[in-house]
Amino acid sequence: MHIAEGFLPPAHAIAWVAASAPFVVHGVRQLTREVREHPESTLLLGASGAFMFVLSALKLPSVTGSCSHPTGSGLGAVLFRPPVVAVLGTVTLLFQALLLAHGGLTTLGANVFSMAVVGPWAGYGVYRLALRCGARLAVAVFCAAFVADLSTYCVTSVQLALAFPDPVGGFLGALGKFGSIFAVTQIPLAVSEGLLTVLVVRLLAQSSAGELARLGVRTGGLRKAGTEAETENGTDTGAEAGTGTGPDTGAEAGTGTGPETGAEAGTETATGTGAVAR
Amino acid sequence: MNGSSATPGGGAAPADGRATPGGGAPTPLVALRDVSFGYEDGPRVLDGLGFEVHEGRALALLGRNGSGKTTLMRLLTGGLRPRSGRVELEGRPVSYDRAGLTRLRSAVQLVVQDPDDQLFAASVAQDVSFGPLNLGLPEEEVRARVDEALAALDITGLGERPTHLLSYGQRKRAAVAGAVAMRPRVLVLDEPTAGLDPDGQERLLATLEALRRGGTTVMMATHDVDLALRWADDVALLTPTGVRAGPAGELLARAEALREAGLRMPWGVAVGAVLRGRDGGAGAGFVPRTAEELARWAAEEGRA
Amino acid sequence: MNGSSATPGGGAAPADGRATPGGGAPTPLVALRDVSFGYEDGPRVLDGLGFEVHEGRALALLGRNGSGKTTLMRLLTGGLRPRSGRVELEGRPVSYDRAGLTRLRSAVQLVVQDPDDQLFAASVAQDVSFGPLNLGLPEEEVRARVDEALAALDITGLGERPTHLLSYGQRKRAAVAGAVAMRPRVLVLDEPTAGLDPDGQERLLATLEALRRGGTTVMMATHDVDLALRWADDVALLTPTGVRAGPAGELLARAEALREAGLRMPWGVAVGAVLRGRDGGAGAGFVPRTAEELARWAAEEGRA
Amino acid sequence: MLGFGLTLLAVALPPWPGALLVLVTALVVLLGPARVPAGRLWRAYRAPLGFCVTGAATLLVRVGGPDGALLGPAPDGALRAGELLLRSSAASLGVLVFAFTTPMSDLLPRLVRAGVPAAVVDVAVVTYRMAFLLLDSVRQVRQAQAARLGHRTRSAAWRSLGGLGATAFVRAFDRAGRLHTGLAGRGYDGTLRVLVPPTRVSRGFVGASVALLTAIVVLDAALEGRLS
Ligand SMILES: Nc1ncnc2c1ncn2[C@@H]1O[C@H](COP(=O)(O)OP(=O)(O)OP(=O)(O)O)[C@@H](O)[C@H]1O
Ligand SMILES: Nc1ncnc2c1ncn2[C@@H]1O[C@H](COP(=O)(O)OP(=O)(O)OP(=O)(O)O)[C@@H](O)[C@H]1O
Ligand SMILES: [Mg+2]
Ligand SMILES: [Mg+2]
Repeated sequence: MHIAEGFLPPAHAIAWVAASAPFVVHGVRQLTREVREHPESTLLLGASGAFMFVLSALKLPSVTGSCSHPTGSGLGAVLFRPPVVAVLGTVTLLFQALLLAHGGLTTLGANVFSMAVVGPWAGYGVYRLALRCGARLAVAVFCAAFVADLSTYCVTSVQLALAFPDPVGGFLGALGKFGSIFAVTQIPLAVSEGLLTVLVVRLLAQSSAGELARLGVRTGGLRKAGTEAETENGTDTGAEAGTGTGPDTGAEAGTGTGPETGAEAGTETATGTGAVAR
Repeated sequence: MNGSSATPGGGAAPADGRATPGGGAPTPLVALRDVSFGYEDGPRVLDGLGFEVHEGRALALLGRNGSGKTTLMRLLTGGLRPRSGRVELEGRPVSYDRAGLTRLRSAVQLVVQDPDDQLFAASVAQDVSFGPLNLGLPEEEVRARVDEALAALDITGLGERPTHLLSYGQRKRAAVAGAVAMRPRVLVLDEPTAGLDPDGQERLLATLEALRRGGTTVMMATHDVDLALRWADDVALLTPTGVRAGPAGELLARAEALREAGLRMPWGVAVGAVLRGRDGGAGAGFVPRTAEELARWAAEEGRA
Repeated sequence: MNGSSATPGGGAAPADGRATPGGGAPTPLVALRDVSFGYEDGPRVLDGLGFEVHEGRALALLGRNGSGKTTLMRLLTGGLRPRSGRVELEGRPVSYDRAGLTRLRSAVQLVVQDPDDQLFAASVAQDVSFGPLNLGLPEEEVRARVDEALAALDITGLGERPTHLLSYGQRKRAAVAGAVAMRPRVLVLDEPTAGLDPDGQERLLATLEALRRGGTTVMMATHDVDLALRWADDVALLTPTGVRAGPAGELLARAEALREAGLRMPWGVAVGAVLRGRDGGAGAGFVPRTAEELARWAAEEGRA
Repeated sequence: MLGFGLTLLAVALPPWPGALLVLVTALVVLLGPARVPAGRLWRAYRAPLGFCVTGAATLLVRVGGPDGALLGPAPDGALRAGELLLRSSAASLGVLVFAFTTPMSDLLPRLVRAGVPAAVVDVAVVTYRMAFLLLDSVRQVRQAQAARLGHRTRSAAWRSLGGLGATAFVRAFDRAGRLHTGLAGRGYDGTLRVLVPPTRVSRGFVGASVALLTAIVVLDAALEGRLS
């Protein structure tokens, strides 16, 4: 859920634009460099953006309420790295504002800050941390999505509380109000998004291990998916004339991952998600 | 008995008077009754449409691009809900609650045109198991159904292969297997032969024939009039004014019906007419279904 | 002159001896010479293949799913680079640097099968302008070419429409316009009629005919033997052992060639044989291209 | 242009009566000259309005207070909430004016002139086109899943959704590869140059927009003077 158009006073709107600008500019630099070095990656980056857009349009089951969409920023950060996600997320938010009137133009800065900056960075940080601590890929991915989703909404609450402090309780009072209305109801949603992300990554580990490896997500070893040299810009296919992203079996990974890549992280909530027969 | 009833607008209710075991008008397996449908913020696609699928009859659905074939199939299989009118399964109206949809969907299965829209699991066997698992069947039964469906489509060896590494023809078969594993009474296929080479088309038709012998009623949408004439017992022509249905040989020979539906004349019909006209008797009534059949027949005639 | 040369493996070098202005063997517009290609970590798809496209001849490429039709077309248009052998444009080998590729691509244009793989821009006119802009043409010239291409495809009214609101047939036309705007000497189309209804196919064929009259050489891959017989001057059959090329009427009448390429017999051929056999003279030599043509012919014969 | 103006005015002017004027103007423009069907407008407007209402509702209550109760009605809450609701719903409608009247195809290539790096605009163009393709695929896959009873039980629904997300990823990257093939022949080298249609913004339209916006400002000032 994004802050709607016209919701923030002008001063706040401008302040949030200023706050997210450095991150977006950093992302734009990275992206421009990436495109200059690998001209083909324009299409892949576009595809990544479209993927994030579509991901955030999926309807989550089981959560009541009209706005039960995942943010997709956790998975995006894991796959494409936060700087790139800052740009892709901004593009996504712009489209959502212009095409669907979700969010808005004057509130774009605030929404970018919560969804394309804080969410991805928090999620990505947790993801690296979890991996470094030896967590399984599934656990790390769950944490990334969960944290990214939740932090996005926490930031949104803070933004609203700053704009509309409680007449009596002040900022903290308002934070409590907005927090309970938005962030707290988001906890089940964040859990759902975490679960969904695990399911998606697990399926991808079986079907597109090659692509994931190229994006720097190691599906092979169950533990400690390498701290291997961060190639930073995830989207690099050694695309030579035409072969593009042809099916690349990346055979090293697929078989090792096998059936139980995990999802024990969520078995208590989603009964039987692990029952996918082979 | 005709494959599908005529619509109010369509006219033409042919009667080929096939006797049914019980006598009288048989209940269609699935039917649309006076169904109207339009997509959100679009015009009506179907308007007051009547349509019937009868047990055991191979039915081909023909019509222009955008005439609503896919939409009609979605309505038949519960993927879309009519704005007005109703869908009947064995004479009983379908309700759109969970139980009703489950009843409809375990009886009528749709294979969409692009196999990639249907294959989403990581391996073929996993994908095929999706439907039976959703039926709540025990694991053993699921396994049995998967094996059966893979065998029926002749792709037993592909079970463990990732779906996106398969060729187009193989993906097409895997998609059909996913529907077959639900053991539907009616299998509905949207342009199943599009993109397949002649060999592949031949093999798919043979598979459908085997399924029909096994008791499944098969219906398909196609743009290929020659294929429709060859394969179908009945055809239904979808036009802006409604649907026009009848036995394939009869309806596909009517020039004005073909024109209305924007179709070409099938070769078999033209050849049949030539043979009839020319020797007034020797070839009369012979409508070849394939060029090969015609060549064989000519060779035999020549010898005789 | 034949449409394409035989491969070392393929045999059969038909000669219909069309006289060329200059006399002697004419230089093909584009040709593959002893080309081999295989995708990364895949087996060889094409092996030592020779293939020629001659100016002004409509050429149909036929073959099984996976036989390498698309691969061949991408080699011809510079989308893929042969592992060995070379591609020649007007007798001169193509180099794979920027200048060489530009030379090839301004002469030979590919329209891929799925229009969605070719349309990237938000509106039709923008998409069509992409190619001419890449040629480095001045803006006015680009604008003129866009208008011309839209007019050639009969979609002038769609220029400003968002791509994603077009029907399949319209997107197909927009994709062809994108190639036509490059004013290629050879237009290469990958299964252009797949998914179009008979009307749409008819319209597209008429458009291609108009382009041919305007001097563009057209080549297409298709699975439809009847279409190939009807439309093409020459056909090339792609088989595992190589390519076999010749005049359409001749090659598509050879049962063993068809079998090898996994093709059906075209209706026209079967009918032609029947007519020849039956009245030994009256119908001899008449090979109808469509069922309608046959019906018309029969009607005239009957009257005569 | 007009949409931007309306949005800005909605935010900048005092909510009463400025935002109300904007709201009415936007509605008239949308349903009148822009000929947007009311049903479609409502469907698009519903979501932001929901957010506005929920957000504004929180202003109705206060936390803590002199009487020791944890929650209580906020003083001026109704007024503040009403103002906020008015302002943000008017601004949202202003964006909708923009959304319904400006094709993205006009907007995106022009961003380059506005100083956005070309690489980013190229990526946005591809994202835009592919988002539609991907949304369509996802819709098709969902329906195919539903046909095989993919939404019958909760575990089935999760299984379906996981498959959907994974398919979207695979499809997106497959599309990118195939688009590369499709564009290669037309000289694709990493930049997506397209010809921007000549600006067809008529002077009359700009004039009318400016006049309308000025009228709102003036009217607002006048009304404010009268009301206070
Ligand atoms: N999801 C959708 N939203 C809006 N309109 C749609 C949608 N799907 C189809 N339509 C429209 O409904 C009409 C019927 O489409 P449908 O796909 O049923 O035709 P069809 O007969 O299957 O065509 P084809 O031969 O091209 O497959 C068309 O005008 C189409 O534009
Ligand atoms: N990008 C790719 N990467 C690896 N292998 C490929 C790729 N594209 C095609 N192939 C393989 O190359 C062979 C030839 O494929 P191609 O697409 O050229 O056949 P085709 O004749 O066009 O088939 P169809 O009639 O199905 O279009 C096939 O075996 C196919 O599996
Ligand atoms: Mg259809
Ligand atoms: Mg092909």
